Amino acid sequence: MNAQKNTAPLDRYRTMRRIRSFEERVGELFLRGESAGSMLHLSIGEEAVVGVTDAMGDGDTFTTHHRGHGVFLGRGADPARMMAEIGGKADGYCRGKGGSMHIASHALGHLGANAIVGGGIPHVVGAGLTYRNKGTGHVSVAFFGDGAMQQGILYEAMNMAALWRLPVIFCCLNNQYGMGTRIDRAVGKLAFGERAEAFGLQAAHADGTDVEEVHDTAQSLIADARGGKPGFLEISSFRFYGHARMDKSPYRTPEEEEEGRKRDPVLKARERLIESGLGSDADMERIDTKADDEMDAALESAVTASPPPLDTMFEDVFHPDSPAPAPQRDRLRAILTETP
Amino acid sequence: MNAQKNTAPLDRYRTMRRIRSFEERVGELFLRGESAGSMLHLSIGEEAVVGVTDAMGDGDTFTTHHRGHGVFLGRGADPARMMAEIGGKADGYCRGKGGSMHIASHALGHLGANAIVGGGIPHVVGAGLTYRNKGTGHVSVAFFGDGAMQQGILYEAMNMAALWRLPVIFCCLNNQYGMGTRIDRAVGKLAFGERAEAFGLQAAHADGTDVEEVHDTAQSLIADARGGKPGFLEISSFRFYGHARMDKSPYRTPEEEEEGRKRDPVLKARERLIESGLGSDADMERIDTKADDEMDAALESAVTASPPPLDTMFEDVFHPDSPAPAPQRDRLRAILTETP
Amino acid sequence: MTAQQTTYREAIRQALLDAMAEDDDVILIGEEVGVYGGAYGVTKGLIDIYGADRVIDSPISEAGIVGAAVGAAMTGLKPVVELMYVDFIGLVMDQLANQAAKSRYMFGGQIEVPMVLRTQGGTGRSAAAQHSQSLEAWMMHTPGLRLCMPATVNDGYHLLRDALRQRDPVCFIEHKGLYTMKGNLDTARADADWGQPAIRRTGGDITIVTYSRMVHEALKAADAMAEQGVEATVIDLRCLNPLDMAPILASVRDTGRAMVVTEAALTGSVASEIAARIGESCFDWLEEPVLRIGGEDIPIPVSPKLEAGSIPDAGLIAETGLWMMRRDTLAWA
Amino acid sequence: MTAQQTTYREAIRQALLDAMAEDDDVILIGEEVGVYGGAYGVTKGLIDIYGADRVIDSPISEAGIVGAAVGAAMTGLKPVVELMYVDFIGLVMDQLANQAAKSRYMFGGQIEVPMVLRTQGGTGRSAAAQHSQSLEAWMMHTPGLRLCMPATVNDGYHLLRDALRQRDPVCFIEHKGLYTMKGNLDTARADADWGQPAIRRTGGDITIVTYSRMVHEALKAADAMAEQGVEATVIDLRCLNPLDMAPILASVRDTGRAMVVTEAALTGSVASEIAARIGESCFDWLEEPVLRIGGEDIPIPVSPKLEAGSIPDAGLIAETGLWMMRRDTLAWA
Ligand SMILES: Cc1ncc(C[n+]2csc(CCOP(=O)(O)OP(=O)(O)O)c2C)c(N)n1
Ligand SMILES: Cc1ncc(C[n+]2csc(CCOP(=O)(O)OP(=O)(O)O)c2C)c(N)n1
Ligand SMILES: [Mg+2]
Ligand SMILES: [Mg+2]
Repeated sequence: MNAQKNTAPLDRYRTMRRIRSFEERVGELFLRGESAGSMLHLSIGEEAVVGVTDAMGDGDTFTTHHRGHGVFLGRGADPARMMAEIGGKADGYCRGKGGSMHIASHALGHLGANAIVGGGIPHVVGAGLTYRNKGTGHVSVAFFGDGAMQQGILYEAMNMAALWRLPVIFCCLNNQYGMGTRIDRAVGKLAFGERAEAFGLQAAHADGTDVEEVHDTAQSLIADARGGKPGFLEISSFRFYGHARMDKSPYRTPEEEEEGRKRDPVLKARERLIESGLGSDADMERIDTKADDEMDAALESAVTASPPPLDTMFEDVFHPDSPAPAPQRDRLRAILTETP
Repeated sequence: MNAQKNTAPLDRYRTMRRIRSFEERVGELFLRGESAGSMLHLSIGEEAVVGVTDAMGDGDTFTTHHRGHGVFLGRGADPARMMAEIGGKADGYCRGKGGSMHIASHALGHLGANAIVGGGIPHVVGAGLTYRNKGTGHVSVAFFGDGAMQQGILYEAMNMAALWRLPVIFCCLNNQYGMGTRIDRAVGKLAFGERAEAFGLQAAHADGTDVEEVHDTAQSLIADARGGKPGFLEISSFRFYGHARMDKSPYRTPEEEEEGRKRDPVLKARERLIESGLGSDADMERIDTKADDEMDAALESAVTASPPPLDTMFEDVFHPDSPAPAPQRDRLRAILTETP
Repeated sequence: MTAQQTTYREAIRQALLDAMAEDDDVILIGEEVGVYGGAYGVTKGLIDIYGADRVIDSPISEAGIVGAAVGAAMTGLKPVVELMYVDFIGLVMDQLANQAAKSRYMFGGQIEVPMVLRTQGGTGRSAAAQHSQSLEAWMMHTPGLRLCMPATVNDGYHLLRDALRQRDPVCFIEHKGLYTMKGNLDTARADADWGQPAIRRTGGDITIVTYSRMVHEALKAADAMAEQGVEATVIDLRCLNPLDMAPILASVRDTGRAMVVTEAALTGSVASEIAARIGESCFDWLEEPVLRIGGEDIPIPVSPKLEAGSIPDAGLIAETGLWMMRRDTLAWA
Repeated sequence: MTAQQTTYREAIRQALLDAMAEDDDVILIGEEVGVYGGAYGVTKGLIDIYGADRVIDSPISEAGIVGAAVGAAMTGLKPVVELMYVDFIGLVMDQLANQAAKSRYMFGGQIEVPMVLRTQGGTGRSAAAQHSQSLEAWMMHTPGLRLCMPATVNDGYHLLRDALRQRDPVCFIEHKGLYTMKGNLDTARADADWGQPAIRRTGGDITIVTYSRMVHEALKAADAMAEQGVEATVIDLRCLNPLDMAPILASVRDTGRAMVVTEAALTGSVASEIAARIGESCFDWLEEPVLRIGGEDIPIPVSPKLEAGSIPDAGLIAETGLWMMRRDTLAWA
């Protein structure tokens, strides 16, 4: 639909630019002492994932790793509620209980970000079983980093997806690093696609600086997955900044960083759009400014939002129909006051 | 050395025939009610693994899965002590604490049989680190079934072995079944060697009816592994009997079983030896009878052996220099008698 | 049919049958649950009735399977995943404790994981250290995870039906030594409400609190003690977590004596938790210390003699109980 | 150098340095232990001294790494494997509990697994439900596995040196909230012998038993109580399992009052185990019930306010302790 009007590439640029702007403000939130903790993993440099999220449809679901802000925005998240969650506020997507690493939205098909490397991967296999059994035609996508390629559970999941022909995509966002370890120091043979193929998946690779290539590749893989042919997509990019907000990446050289940051998917998309006449310089400026304004507002609203009331900590452990766990003070009070 | 005298194939036949005979008596031990439990997994049909054990050298180590009697005999185990362990007797390799699924021998390099599918696989990676760091020139071999190919830890281990160029071999004894599940119902794409290659290992396949093919393949892989080029070897065979001693395999047809049992590595080796003139009919009879006699004696000695004294249960939890866990009765006695 | 004599295995199977008939979203997944019918035969024949899409034979990929069940539960199915032995739980604790148990909480109540992990544990088959454990304490220490362990035929049915009605993850642990036990199944009547312990025997002298197979040892011990004139109440925890302690505390306040029995290695066990709770809440009513009886703090040895010797039995329970009444002196003290 | 002021982090690092200098077989393996120097900086610089063959940066393969450490230990190395967060223990419980802890036993004493699993846990950094847990209870419930948790700078050094002298697997859990804490390190003198608790403060009115970071909250609470005229003994478990209970029992028999404090979710915690033991062995000496104070039975929320509110602190400990002395009425009772 978007493709017919040919505004899709512009829309994708807009989303990528919003992600960039959002992540920069997450960093600011931290510097202002307003984030819940310091475990903030920015997806700057990996915005071309929008090529995948844009190829997904209504009702499709996904899980992400700890660096999943961009994916979630790509699937339509409200940046203000995201920022509030990252700040541990009551208005956040998870009522201030999950934070950056555990953001989710049932309504938007986000089955959960995960702070366990590889932890969310098998969930899409289960979602695939649901879609197969109910015949819904949906697909479920697991987003994870190159580090998760060394977690065994990935291969268990791949085998099951292939064996049962499930509508599932495994999407590896390969940013060359797992914390301070460059991929060649973690992997015996750099051939992730081969691994996936050996497990019976359809494998593809896309250049993470080229959102349109990502989109085309994802679209075809997702279509096949809906037909019962699960796929694996590796997107190569470069992690622009440290592992988490505080990490200054002393384990890599400034030259490597400078070189890596030239692989900027946002800038490249912008240039391409202008070149191809899909947007003027002024159009792009407008998009950029609007994105920045939107994210400034999200940041400010998160800062001023309220933290959750203390006793909400006992909610959401079990279904609300069952009693919540008793606060410790209640137990001690009962012991103390019942003693004759 | 053996190869020069050319008695090696005859030796290998002898070992295979001893394994066959041993396993038959394990079945008998159970029927006579003298085994510790019923979790007895016979390796009948998989005796060609002797091609691997014979290619290993002094000081090399290995781990096995639950169907590892044959491997252990191939590495020189005393069948009487094995049978005693399977009977849960004090004279067994593990003092009657481990049984069939946890047999081991420090002296013979057997780092342990494992009742967790895939559980022993990563241990060879650690052994490989030891040999690398100490420069011993040894190799460590993990033996496991086709079922373990679906355990994620295998791929974590393969990646580490390839990454660190460790002297390690992963040996998959593919007998077509994991319990009642034929391999094609458990595996999305039947291409185990491809998986291993994708992880950076040197992969090979050998026909499990042909011990000499197994031996040649293993010898070359092991030599490369000693040089820091870890390998994967798949040996195809057929599980002649049920999963454990009591399983009558209702999930497969008599025809499939009959067909499968034609793939008899022991019979094939015997015929080949006679054909090639390496042994006469009479030679082979002598070997067979000797094997049966040896295993009859092992069986009888296990039956008459003593069970471990009750209080040995507290030994071997910790190193003998530290206090053993206190028996419960001692604790209760202390509570009861100290009360004023 | 409401009441009938049947086995523990059959009762559990019946619960699966009935739940699957009522609700198409209930699926089974696990190693050998389909064609083979389950390592202990609990799911026998279900694949013929409900087909391979609902009774799913899985590869030997425990972590992956439990993870798949989590995802299926999140998206609208009601999976029952079978872990062949609770001893394999170490392979899935991340998916169980970090994923299934915490999802509702971490995601602020948006996403629920209504799944049941069925497994079995315990000794009695000389299955050695990796196939004989009782590891429920790990699950009890996991907020957000429900835990129940049926001891009777009727509970085999009702606790599983109840577990399948929860919108939370439930760990349901059977005992390998009970599958062939016969008893009465009344599908219309549970032994107690979900979350409530069941009082299996009433006596005014001492309260024995236990669960799973040890309920039967405790009942045997209570009979033996009765011959000596000591009457014990035997309480079966059933739902170990969350658990309504009120009936237990009431009984101990009445008898003034409590013993907590588990088959698991004693240190860090469920028995320790229950003993600590009783100690806190019944202090002024206690005539004797709350005693714990459990498995020895050792791995389970394969030798049948050693295995049996490492686990509590009716003899030890009765002996200890009688001592607590000071009706007898401890044979071994 | 024997005595010096340093941090908990530095003390642990020093233990690794010294052990590696003494014994070439000691190796480190784990995610980011080499070039990065450890997620919490404990292994900083060690790779430059001992090289990449002894300080091994691993892939993100927790189960595989722990399994590799088991095999290395079996064949003659002395591996120290770092698990970045104890929250990831669910990925390795099979290798830890079924393999490392049981090998000596299953194999009848032939094969030993002298390895140390170093990890860290606890709250305080708003790291949410999967990076803030205190899961030591799972390890305590594992026969064959030694468990220790240093609370002080000196113990950071000595407990790790001692752990590396064991011929058994040891789980060594640090606390993320203590790394920057300063204190005295005397490399020549441990706070107590291996396997023994340490008495951190002596008082005749009440015994507070705890470990890891909560030792410091208990000490603060003891000071606050002292202002009200109540003198507490504070005992630091140090080696949680196996553990010599004698000093603890002696203290409780002396004071007649005991409180056990843990940061972990209370149900099924180490506090429950210790409380149950005290209840059994000190019954006739107790003036008050043995009270347990722990984390709430919930996953850890990310909001700093909720996180802090879910964990015991000096205020709650003192308040409860004072009530036990009936010197004060409970503000919240
Ligand atoms: C199971 C597990 N192991 C280790 C960690 C610590 N950790 C968090 S992110 C990370 C690196 C992950 O790398 P990658 O998968 O490539 O994702 P990226 O951070 O590059 O996006 C590590 C080691 C974790 N959170 N979970
Ligand atoms: C982790 C684990 N999962 C399941 C089992 C139960 N089990 C024991 S053997 C077996 C089949 C193993 O098949 P395979 O690896 O092919 O070995 P085989 O028995 O064919 O030799 C299963 C499922 C187990 N022991 N451990
Ligand atoms: Mg990465
Ligand atoms: Mg097999």
